[in-house]
Amino acid sequence: MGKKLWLFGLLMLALLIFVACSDKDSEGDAEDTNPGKAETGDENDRTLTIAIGADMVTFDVHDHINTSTEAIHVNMFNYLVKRDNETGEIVPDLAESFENIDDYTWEFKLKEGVTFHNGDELTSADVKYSLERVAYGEELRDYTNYNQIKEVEIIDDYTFRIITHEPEPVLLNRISRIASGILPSKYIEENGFDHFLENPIGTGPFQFVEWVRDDRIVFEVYDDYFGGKNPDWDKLVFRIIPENSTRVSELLTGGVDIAVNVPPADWERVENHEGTYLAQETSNRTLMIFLRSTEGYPTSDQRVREALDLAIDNGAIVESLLGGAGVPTITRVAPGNFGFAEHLYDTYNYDPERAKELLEEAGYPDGFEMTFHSPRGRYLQDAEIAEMVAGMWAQIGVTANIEFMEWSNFVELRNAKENKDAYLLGLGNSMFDAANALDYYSATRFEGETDYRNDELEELLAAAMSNMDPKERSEQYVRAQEIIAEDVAHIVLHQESINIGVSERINYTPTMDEMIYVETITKK
Amino acid sequence: MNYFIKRVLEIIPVLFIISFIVFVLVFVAGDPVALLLPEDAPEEAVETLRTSLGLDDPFYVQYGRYVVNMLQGDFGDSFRYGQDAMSLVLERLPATLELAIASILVAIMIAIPLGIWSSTKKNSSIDLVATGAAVLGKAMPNFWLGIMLILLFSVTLDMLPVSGRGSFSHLILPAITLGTGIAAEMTRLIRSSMLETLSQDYIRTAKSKGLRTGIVVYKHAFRNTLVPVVTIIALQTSTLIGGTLITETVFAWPGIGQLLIQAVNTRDMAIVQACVMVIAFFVIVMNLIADLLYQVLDPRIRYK
Amino acid sequence: MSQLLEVKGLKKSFDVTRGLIKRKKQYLHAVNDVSFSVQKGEVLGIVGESGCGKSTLGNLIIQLLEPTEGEIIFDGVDLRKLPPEQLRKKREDIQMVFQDPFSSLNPRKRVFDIIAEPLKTHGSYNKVELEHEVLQLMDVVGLNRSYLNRYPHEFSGGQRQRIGIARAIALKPKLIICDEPVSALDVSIQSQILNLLKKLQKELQLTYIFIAHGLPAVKHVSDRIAVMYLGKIVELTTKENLFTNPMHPYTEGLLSAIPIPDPTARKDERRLLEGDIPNPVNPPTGCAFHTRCPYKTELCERVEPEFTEKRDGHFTACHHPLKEGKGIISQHEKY
Amino acid sequence: MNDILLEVKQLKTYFFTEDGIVPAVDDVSFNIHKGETVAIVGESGSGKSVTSLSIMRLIEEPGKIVGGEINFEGINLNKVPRMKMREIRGNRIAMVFQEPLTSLNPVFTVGNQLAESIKLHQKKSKKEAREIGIEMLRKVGIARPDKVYDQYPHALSGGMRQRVMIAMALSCSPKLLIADEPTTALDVTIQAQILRLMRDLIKELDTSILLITHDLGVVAEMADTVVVMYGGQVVEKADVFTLFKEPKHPYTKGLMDSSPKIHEWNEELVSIPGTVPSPFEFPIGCKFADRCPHVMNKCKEEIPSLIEIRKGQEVRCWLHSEKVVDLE
Amino acid sequence: MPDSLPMQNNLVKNSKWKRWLKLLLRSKTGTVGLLIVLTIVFVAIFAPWLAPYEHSVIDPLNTHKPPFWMEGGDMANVLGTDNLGRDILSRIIYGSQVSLLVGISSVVLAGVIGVLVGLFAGYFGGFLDAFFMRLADSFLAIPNILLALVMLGVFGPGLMTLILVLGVTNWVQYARIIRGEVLSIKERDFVRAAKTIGVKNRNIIFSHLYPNVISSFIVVATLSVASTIILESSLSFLGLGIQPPQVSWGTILSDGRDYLATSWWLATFPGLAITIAVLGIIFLGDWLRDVMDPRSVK
Repeated sequence: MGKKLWLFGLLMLALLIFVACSDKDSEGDAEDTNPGKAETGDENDRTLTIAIGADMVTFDVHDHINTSTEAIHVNMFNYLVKRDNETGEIVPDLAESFENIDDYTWEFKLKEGVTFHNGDELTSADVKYSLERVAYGEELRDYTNYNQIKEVEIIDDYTFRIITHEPEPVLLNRISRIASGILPSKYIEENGFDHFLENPIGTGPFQFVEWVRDDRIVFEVYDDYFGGKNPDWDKLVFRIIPENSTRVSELLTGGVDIAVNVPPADWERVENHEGTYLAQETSNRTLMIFLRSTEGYPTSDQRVREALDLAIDNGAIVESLLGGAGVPTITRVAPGNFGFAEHLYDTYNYDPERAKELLEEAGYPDGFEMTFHSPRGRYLQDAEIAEMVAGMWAQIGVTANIEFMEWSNFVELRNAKENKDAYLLGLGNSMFDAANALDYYSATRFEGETDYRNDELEELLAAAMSNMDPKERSEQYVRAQEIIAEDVAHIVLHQESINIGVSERINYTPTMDEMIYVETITKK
Repeated sequence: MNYFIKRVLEIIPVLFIISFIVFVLVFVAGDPVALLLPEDAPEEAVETLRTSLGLDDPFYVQYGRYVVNMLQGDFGDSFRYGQDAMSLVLERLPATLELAIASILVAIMIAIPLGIWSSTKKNSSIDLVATGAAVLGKAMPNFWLGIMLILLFSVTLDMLPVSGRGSFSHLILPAITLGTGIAAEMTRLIRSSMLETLSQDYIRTAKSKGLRTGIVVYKHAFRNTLVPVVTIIALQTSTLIGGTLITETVFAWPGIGQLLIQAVNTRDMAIVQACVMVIAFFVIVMNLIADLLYQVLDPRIRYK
Repeated sequence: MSQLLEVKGLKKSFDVTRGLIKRKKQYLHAVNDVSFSVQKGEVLGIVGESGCGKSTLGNLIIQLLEPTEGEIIFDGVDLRKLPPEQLRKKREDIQMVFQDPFSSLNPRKRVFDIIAEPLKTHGSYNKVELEHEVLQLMDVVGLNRSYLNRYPHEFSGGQRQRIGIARAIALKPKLIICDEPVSALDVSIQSQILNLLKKLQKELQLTYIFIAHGLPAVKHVSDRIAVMYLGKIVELTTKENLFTNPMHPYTEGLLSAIPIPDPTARKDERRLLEGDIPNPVNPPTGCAFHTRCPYKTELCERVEPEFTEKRDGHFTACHHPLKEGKGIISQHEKY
Repeated sequence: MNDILLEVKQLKTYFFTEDGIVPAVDDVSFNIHKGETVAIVGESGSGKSVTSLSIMRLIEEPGKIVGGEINFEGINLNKVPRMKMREIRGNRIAMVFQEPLTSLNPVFTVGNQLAESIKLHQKKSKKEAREIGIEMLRKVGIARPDKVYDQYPHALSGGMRQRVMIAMALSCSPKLLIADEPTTALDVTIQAQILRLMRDLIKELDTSILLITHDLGVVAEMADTVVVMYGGQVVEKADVFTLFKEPKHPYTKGLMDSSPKIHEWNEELVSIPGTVPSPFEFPIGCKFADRCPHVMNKCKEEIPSLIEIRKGQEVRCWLHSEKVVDLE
Repeated sequence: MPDSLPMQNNLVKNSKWKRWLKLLLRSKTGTVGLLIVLTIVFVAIFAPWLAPYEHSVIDPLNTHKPPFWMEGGDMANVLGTDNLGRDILSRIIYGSQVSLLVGISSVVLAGVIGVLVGLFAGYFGGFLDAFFMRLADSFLAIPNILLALVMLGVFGPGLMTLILVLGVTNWVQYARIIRGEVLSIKERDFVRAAKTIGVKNRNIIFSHLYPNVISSFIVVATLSVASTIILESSLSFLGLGIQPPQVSWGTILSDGRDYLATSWWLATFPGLAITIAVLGIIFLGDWLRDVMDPRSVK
């Protein structure tokens, strides 16, 4: 029997080794790129490892709406134009120059000598293919952000025009964000899109090596990058580590150089740890409480909404739950966005006494009971914030029954328009334009869900939508934000922070758009 | 042989029932479309997508289509990845298997000596400590243990890598995390099974022959205990795979567990279906193997 | 005496087919063409070694098993043809005493519940009547009345068997099948139970089918004895005949194998049966006993002997029945 | 006498249960001479099996031998180190158990189990052990022993298994064979075969037997000397002829009367009233007092001692001790 | 008759309760287990009176306060406070309610289904049996955490859903155990005796089989209360367990896991509570198994 038992053990062991080995084969040279300890070894020294929380979704740049996926894509694809994170201006990237010809037409000139990772040169045909694919592809997830484009007209290899259906003031914003990456049309036509998905190529500073799903995405530097070969990094590895504490532990032990989404609990640890520091930046994401203005809900009364807003001490939330990282605000449009209203930013209304008065005026001297939906684990400290808000409302006599929801159920609830008095939601704005942000206050979009309506606002928004005069358009948006603030259409809590743990051996400053531009990451 | 064929045939209705259960769940789960599109997608876009995915058809049509496709090993494309669900699942299977097998080995290495040891010293302080340790192993939630192990062995002691899959050292912590819980159950079962075996007449016979205690315990008793132990290991497959869900998340282990959790969170039902079917199939096959091993290990069954 | 039970050509086979390829149906003929009858007030003993089918026979008669073939005519009715509900009612007339006093009593029930169950099932008694009946039954089988509310585990084997007997006689059945009622008991207790069973049989004019694996227990209570071997009755006659003039060589072997509690009677020349009982799935051809029979001829290997009445009231299935006086008790010792 | 092989002197084996101490064997003494067959008779709970296990030192928790001597070939088994005891077990003293099915390990072949003690005690190689093993199987009357050698116990019939057990026990030519109810689980025709086999073999091998049984028939067939036990004590001890001719203890008599007399016609069986009490409920005095037809007041108060009433017959009963006193 | 060890029939004179008490005191672990379980039940029932604070009251100025023996801690919050300034002791005390409720109700639900299925399938056999056993095999092949995960993902987490889901996923083990027992018990002579008496099937099932299988159920059920508590915490880890403001040990533990390195007390005390509870329940269950095993006590 001894023999049989040993045999059994050996078989199990053999199976283990087999499984382990068979998999290593498929990993190819992943073994080499395995960071292990990032500080050790010459080769590792030129490898940058970044820990992210969720896997990339796809290499189909047009078929995802995922910020963290785009944060990876920006390193291997390029947009025609990009937003300068310092100034907020739109500057050329693949394009050499651009020009607004009329309300409907923009003309672009491409840089010459830009090559894809397979050596093909970038031409207008690639741009036409890329933009029209998403502008016409109803099944693509980014379709609604690009179907404003009517056509891409090729003038010559390096010149083309983008023609829109309507006057489109934010066209440049549109094509400097998710789904704006330019794809290699020839490569795709020759090999098919599925082949592209498996072996994607772009024009970016890094080229694709492999993607082990839920584990890692590996890139290597592209020598012929039109912006010059990256001087610091030969290899770029994104590792997927969903559990917060694990990600932080990896950072602390040197397993990764950068860990995104460090929870507030670990900020001090990362900051104080020898060899790491915490890099913070305000994001373009604002946390809000959507209130229901539908007839019959207490929150349909502006005074109630205002009371609820006044009851919340945004400063306390930011201080105690976010460790001071985050900016209390009254408007959703953040600095760096087109249409930013400075007087509504970095401030908040807090006056519980007045709130009680308002409630009494509105006919709720003893408060009322309401339902408050909140996602959990979606935004920084979302559940905690919801609980604290409910606690603050309790101070003015409003009982908010919080119902936490798992994300997909929460989305479902909203889609079915079964949301009750209030829900918590954080919204980003990849366009960096007030149009995108204020769209949430238009009456038709959220009929049955929030039912907020202000006719003056409707007109303003409609006018701004196709106003090609930037100055006037900006004023329109500032006015719109004032109306919204007076109405307390929604309660705006604060602008979230981006919290990234970084190894001391590198310099990195996160950017507001939550993209991870490896070009901005340098060795110390 | 006859028995084997019978057991194999039994798998068919079981897989069928499982597919039905999963399909009903998915059907009830409703519409993934909302999650597929941006939050501000217009109504028509939602409708178009819904129709193109065949989600407008009545239940029996959808089920029929599902069964026909399933028989061809096709669970549809993942909404999230836009790729064939089954191949995505199979891609992860090796990672999960590696973790599962390593965990079983860890569990065996802990449980067999501990179980035997405590059974031969019944009610002694050793037994008490071993039983206590086993219960403790079961009482600790997996994720908690995993995080603690990382903090201790990786962060504080800097001995082992924190997470990910790769070298052998990457495997150690997750295998211990997952193996401990299973070892706990196994220890208890081996102990009670050993106790029962040790009270059998043939043990007395063996002792009456003047054999050393070691031979009596390890040859005569343990060999008989092996039969239930194999069954336990097989039955634990299910728990084990369940445990990988948690362990894989904690250790960023790129296996089925992570894929599945993501899929559930994003209502990526093709993946969920494929995952459940693959896992169920695996569990069933393990049980089948255990059944066959049973026959090898226990001649009584052969002579029945 | 009138006939109470007649069993005609009763057969029971179990499917024990194995193997996938070359699938040959294999049956274990546990009871193979058995016929006999039992008169009212009679005790019929059935003996045989393990695997001879005696317990199966008992279970067939009481309808715990479904026969493959044959008739069981009880009280003029073929039990096999009764619809389920009528059969259930009929059950009050046939009862059973089981072998294992530990497993035959529900451990979660009190003595009262156990003995009262048949009464509750087939009669309508109020609480007082029921208790009265049960207490009387306890008296009859010699159980102390104070045990009424105790649980089976508080009793010894002998006392448990008394409870089982009380349950069996509660409905005053016409026939009781005793399935090895004493083989699990200590020697000194065996005789108590045998005496009790005998006493009850006389007092209540009961009819027994008494199944046992050894002749000693059967001898004491039976009027007639049937000897079974490999699913068949090989000899059936009165007790006196069997012990003085057995006809079947198997009976002779059975008798002589019994150790006699008298050291002076040690006889090394005793004829012992050789070999084991053959596998019942593949019984030998011809006379099933021929593999162990000291008298076997070529005929025995080929032809199965018929079960016929060889002398007055003495049935046997043997080509070469023994001469008179081969028993262990000589004729003149009789009474 | 010099040819005493085993001397059990005032053996006491108690079980220390949580409900109290159970004196399962209480002051038991007897001798076994070379070549002699001694039978211990008694019902369940009489302590006969515990006696045999005590001799083998196989008493397990919570049981413990608390007193007495077991002298085997001049060695006190109660005192020898465990190592030494293991050398005696299976080699000088062997044992056959009641249930041949459960007493054989189901997952090893007959040969494996048979060879085990041959290899251990006779220091034989695997191949030699196989030859000896097969020879032993032939000796116990197994046809085609080389085939049976490689079979698993479950493939064998009950009688065959018991033959294997006997072969195993006798494989090292022990001086003493302890047979604990060796035929109880067998059919009567097989029992007769096994008893005859044992008788033939011990004659051949010059082995003594300690036979544990409840069946007086078996005793009468096999034993030279009989020890009757009740409630952990020896109540009567005599040579087999004396005992069956003139049983003195009321329990011995009761036992004989209640056994069915297969070879004579008698309708009424005399039975011992009552049941064997639980170990905690034995009377203070004579353990049989509650069931004894001749019980006297004295019986309930004081335990009688085992007294030799005539040469070779000892009884533990007040009836007879009185007589002895009277005689003197 | 074999000479069985002379230890049976030794408890004749004790009443049932005395017997149990005696058996309990005899086992140290059993006593400890029962005491732990009784304490937890007591705490759960009287939580509102025992807890120093309401479990959901937040105090932004008093967060991450360590337990009293550490620097910065005091007796106002004996076990410290969490990231929202809630009193950990109070949360654990209240958490016992939900944890026990989930554990016990889901086991009872699963038990009712499982026992009924086991009894009927085992007793009647045939198609009914084949069907339920294939169904059971199917459920067994899906790890229960997986099934729970998918079901909770579909139906949305919540206390009632959780109980229902765990009930539905766990019935199988009871059904199989009960069926197994029924298969062996129905061959026992007392059931055959009931048949020969002519007792109706329904009565055989409920008055003969049920009382004899229920003890195995109780043993397994006890142990699965423990595993349910752990399962609930695992589901909380995945975000699908009990949702706040309801509080269970699992949610406290899983919420506190981000703070294991900084404010260790957030996750350690609920972890300890789970460990102790599970320990107690397993000890109790083991003891129940020992005393309810018909072989151990006659």
